[in-house]
Amino acid sequence: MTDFRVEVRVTPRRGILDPQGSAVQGALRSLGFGGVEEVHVGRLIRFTLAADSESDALGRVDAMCRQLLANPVTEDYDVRVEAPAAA
Amino acid sequence: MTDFRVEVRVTPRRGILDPQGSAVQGALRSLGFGGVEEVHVGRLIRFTLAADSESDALGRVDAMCRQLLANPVTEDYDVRVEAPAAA
Amino acid sequence: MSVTARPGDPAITPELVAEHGLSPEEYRLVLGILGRTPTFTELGVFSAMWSEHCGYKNSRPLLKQLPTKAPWVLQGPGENAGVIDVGDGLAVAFKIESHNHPSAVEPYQGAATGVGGILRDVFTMGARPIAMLNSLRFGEIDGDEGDRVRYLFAGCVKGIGDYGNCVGIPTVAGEVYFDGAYEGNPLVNAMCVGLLKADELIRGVASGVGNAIMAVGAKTGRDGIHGATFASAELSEESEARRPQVQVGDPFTEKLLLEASLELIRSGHIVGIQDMGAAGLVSSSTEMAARGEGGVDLEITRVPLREKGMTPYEILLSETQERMLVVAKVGHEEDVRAILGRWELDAETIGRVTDNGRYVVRENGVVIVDIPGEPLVEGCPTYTREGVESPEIAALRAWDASAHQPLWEEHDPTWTLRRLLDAPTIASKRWVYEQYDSTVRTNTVVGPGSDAAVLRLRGTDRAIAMTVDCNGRYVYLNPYRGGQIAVAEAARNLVCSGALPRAVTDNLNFGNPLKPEVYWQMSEALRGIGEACTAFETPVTGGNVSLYNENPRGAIYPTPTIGMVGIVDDVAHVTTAAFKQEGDAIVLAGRNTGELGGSEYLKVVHGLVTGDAPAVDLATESRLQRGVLAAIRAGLVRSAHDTAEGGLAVALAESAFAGGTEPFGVTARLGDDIPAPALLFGEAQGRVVLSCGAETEVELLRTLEIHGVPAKRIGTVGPRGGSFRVQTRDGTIEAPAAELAEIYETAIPRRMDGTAADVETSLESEVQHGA
Amino acid sequence: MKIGVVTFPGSNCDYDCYRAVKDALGAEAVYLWHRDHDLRGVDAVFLPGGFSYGDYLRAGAIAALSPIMREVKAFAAAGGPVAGICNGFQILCEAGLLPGALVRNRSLKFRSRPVHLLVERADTAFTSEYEPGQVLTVPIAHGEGCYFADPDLLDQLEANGQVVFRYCTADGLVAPAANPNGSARAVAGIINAEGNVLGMMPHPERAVDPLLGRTDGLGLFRSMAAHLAGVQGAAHGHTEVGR
Ligand SMILES: Nc1ncnc2c1ncn2[C@@H]1O[C@H](COP(=O)(O)OP(=O)(O)O)[C@@H](O)[C@H]1O
Ligand SMILES: [Mg+2]
Repeated sequence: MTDFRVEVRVTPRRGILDPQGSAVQGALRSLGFGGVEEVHVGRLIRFTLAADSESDALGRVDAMCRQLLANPVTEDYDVRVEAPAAA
Repeated sequence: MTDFRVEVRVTPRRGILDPQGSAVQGALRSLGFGGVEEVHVGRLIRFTLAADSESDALGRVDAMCRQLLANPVTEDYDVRVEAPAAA
Repeated sequence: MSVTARPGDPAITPELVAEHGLSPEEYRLVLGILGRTPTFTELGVFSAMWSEHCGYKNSRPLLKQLPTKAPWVLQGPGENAGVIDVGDGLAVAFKIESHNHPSAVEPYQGAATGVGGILRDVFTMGARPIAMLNSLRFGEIDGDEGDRVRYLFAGCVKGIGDYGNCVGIPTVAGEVYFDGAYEGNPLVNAMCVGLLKADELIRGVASGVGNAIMAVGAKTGRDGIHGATFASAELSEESEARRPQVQVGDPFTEKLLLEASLELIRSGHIVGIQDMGAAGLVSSSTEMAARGEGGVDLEITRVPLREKGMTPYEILLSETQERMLVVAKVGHEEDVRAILGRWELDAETIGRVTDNGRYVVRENGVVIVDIPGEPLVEGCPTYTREGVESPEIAALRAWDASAHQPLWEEHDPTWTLRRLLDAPTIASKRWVYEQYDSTVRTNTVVGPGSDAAVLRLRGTDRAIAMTVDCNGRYVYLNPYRGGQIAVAEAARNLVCSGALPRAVTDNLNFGNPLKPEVYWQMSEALRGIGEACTAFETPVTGGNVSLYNENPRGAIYPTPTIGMVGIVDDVAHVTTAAFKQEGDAIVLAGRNTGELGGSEYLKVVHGLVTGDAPAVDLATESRLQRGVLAAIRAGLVRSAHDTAEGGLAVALAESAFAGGTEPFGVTARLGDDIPAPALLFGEAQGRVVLSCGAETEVELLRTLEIHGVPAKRIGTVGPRGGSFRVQTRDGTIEAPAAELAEIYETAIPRRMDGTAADVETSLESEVQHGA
Repeated sequence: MKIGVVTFPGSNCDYDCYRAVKDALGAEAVYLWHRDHDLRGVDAVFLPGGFSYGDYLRAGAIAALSPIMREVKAFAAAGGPVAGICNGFQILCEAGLLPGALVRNRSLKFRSRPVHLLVERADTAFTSEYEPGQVLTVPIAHGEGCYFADPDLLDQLEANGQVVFRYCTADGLVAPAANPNGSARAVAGIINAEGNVLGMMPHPERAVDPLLGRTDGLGLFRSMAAHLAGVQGAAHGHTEVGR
């Protein structure tokens, strides 16, 4: 068993209205930051996971995303799994 | 000018109570996912930024974080900037 | 005008017509109206306008049974919302709307956007929304599908809360039932009440040739395309696959729209305003045109878009939220833009009002839709079907309460009461309504937790009361009685709060009307509702029909939710359900019976949904309501609470618990010669639990008697923290009130807090809503 | 006496604050618009509750950057009284006018209910009409009202007497069960070191009318009025002496 570092990134599905993204874009513009486009706000979930292998970890995290961490109706997610530097 | 892809990751500052992280950990456990520790829930902000160079982009995004995207009292942030594949 | 088919549009085939929900006969009507084959875009337009949702195909003839007129009704059915006069030059606009199907697919957004839609219906009448209510139905929390139920429940509640809280409209009342009949098909009905000056009423009309039709608010995306037809078809595996249609709500933009709209309406720069609701631009623009008896001519490329490459078909049918259509007077477009700009909103002129009565849409000047407006809006065929009662349900009514065998545990009715107080349908809904801001705008005299909510009318001595009610199980067992009871209960709730019931908005949630048993339920329920509304002088000023509420396991209970509004003549008459003082007399108005049919008791304790719905007699019920209201107005009553689910014992408990942190004790004795289960937990109609000071008891009883209401003192309010004791001939309930209150208060949080569904909901809302 | 109530896009308690000032206090109230560049000569400023900019990103973060806030900062720096309620408190923290931050409620749920507040300081411009140790009942309605500051800052706030209100039980006990959102040290309201900027999560403007069942919020408005009258009286007296 190794403790993998996991990072799940969840973002609003492409094409779906993202009012938070638009609000942030507007605020950045009013602060004078130009050239900012396509702002989307999502969430980041980090944790450690004890797993046998990277593929074991990936499989379980994917299940977690489908069941809890992301909403398949409105969100996309991607997962990064990293083995500890010196295991 | 190049359109850089920017990703800002905002996480609860270390040592700060993260009730959402604990709730997620509890929920994962109740769904039968064991071996999960140190769960933290943060925010992910993605956008494109027209900038002269990567260091120009990094500098401006850092200013955005300080002025708006993260709250230094409660949050840490890190920034990734990526040049478009074929610019 | 010649109409050009767009390159790339699919050919019109019988299959395509069928996919658009039009029957061959309906399609023949379309051909007759146009005198030619429709273009693909036109087919989409007809399909939306002739869907159940917009066209009321199967319900319109039945709705004729409802009374709609009274001297105080300023606006009856047919507008965005009904409006009644409440005196002092003030009027109240109110309406209820369902978002059942969207909520089944995505509870948080589905419920939130339901709130958004009904808010827009009210403020586009020129009314400032002052209160929201909601009526919710889910499957069993404790059942096999518990995880999904919790997810739907948590998501809907959070969606309703986040949206209303953000816009800043208090959510003041509602109801929640849990029953297996709603598994997979939850009901989410939201009601909005608004206040306006009677002379500022505005309607959704497009009139005045040359006036500008402007699209206001959010940019159009591919959200919820064909939502109107989606809402008119049964849920299936296939509709799961159509998930991307989900609409996302933006309450912040809604708040801006609300303020801007009210300013626009008062500015005199516009002649009409309408929400782009179900079927979006199509239905809003055609309905406005039909009401104005003119035509419209739209240029589709002027509609501001959020996504690239949208076709006219998609633009017309998109259900992106937080958009409105405004008709500006010629030459006032810039003024309209200025007002909107102040609220950070954009407006684009997308067409003009014409006088040719036609619905015309162009793409870069080329006509792609040209339909005579009147038949498009009014010509949807309606169907009167043959209803047949389901023999299985008819058989349930034959169940005989007198042969009912209580369980062994029931020898101690305290055991039974504990079970009932722990049943999520009966238990406290605090978990729900504490997620709703119920006090913003500082008008809430009585918020959630009593029989009806009461809001003051600033600047007057009066107030309005409001409630939503429907026990679907009664309607299932006996739709005619069940329909009557829904109205009677709503009226009773208002009366208990000190209000005179005035008008109704109804949300008819039923199964598939093509099934004869379902059609029969609709027609019988409406007959009952119509008679009751006539008896209580509460005409129906509008409502909403939601059909095809079925899942693979069958239809929901027929659930015609009744939203009712009443007037409190003097705020001094406002009364709540909570006992007020130790030593007060407890009086029961109305008569106990041996009925048990359709009760929560049978379901919770015996797992039975059977028997006939409780009997109602509208004349008796009217007398009761008049008597109770007279007593309240005479200042004789300290608390009033109607008995409903769980019967008299639960009603007494609720009055004891409602008064704050520490519940009151109760000592009551029921001498009736009725078996304990029916006496304590039966749901006989027409009963109200009152409390009064010992010195006014005699006068209270006399007042009730003068009104022909049977009434007697049944007990005394005990000390705070005392014992809850209700004695009958065959068994006594006895337990510390605090212990019972604890069961009642924790039943829902115990089943919800910290569950995966609860946590998942908190995560999702974070991304889409800030917080 | 003229009191300004700021309207940000998404504010929704501006009206309630305005009415409280006008009806309950009988003072002049004016709305100030978020894009304005002056405060129209007001003597005190309210930042009201609501969801400014939808509370997108973080509650109050975007509003803190709006033009009017520059004026509010200058006004506060000159000693003008500023009170932020609910979203207004969040904005004050985001704008750096008050220390600390307001984060999501520990329960992760929006919470709307009356709460009890212990008056810790009854000698400020906002609380002089209360008694020290008095227990108030005032509604809350927020999703992000958990006050956070690191322990050193909290110690400093306490040492300076900057904690004005704490959540408590009906008998005035500061207990975890009475803390509705998980705020550090049960903080419900704080004041800046200079004593002229107050932030609080509960809504005193919703508790000023007996018809709605509560009047404990009145003291806050009356305290401000007394303070302003004192300031103006003092200023007036001074000119008289000078004459
Ligand atoms: N979904 C909800 N939203 C707001 N308030 C609710 C909701 N459900 C129940 N309530 C409130 O809880 C109280 C009890 O509801 P209910 O048992 O249906 O009362 P009644 O039987 O008198 O109609 C009422 O004040 C009601 O308004
Ligand atoms: Mg009810």
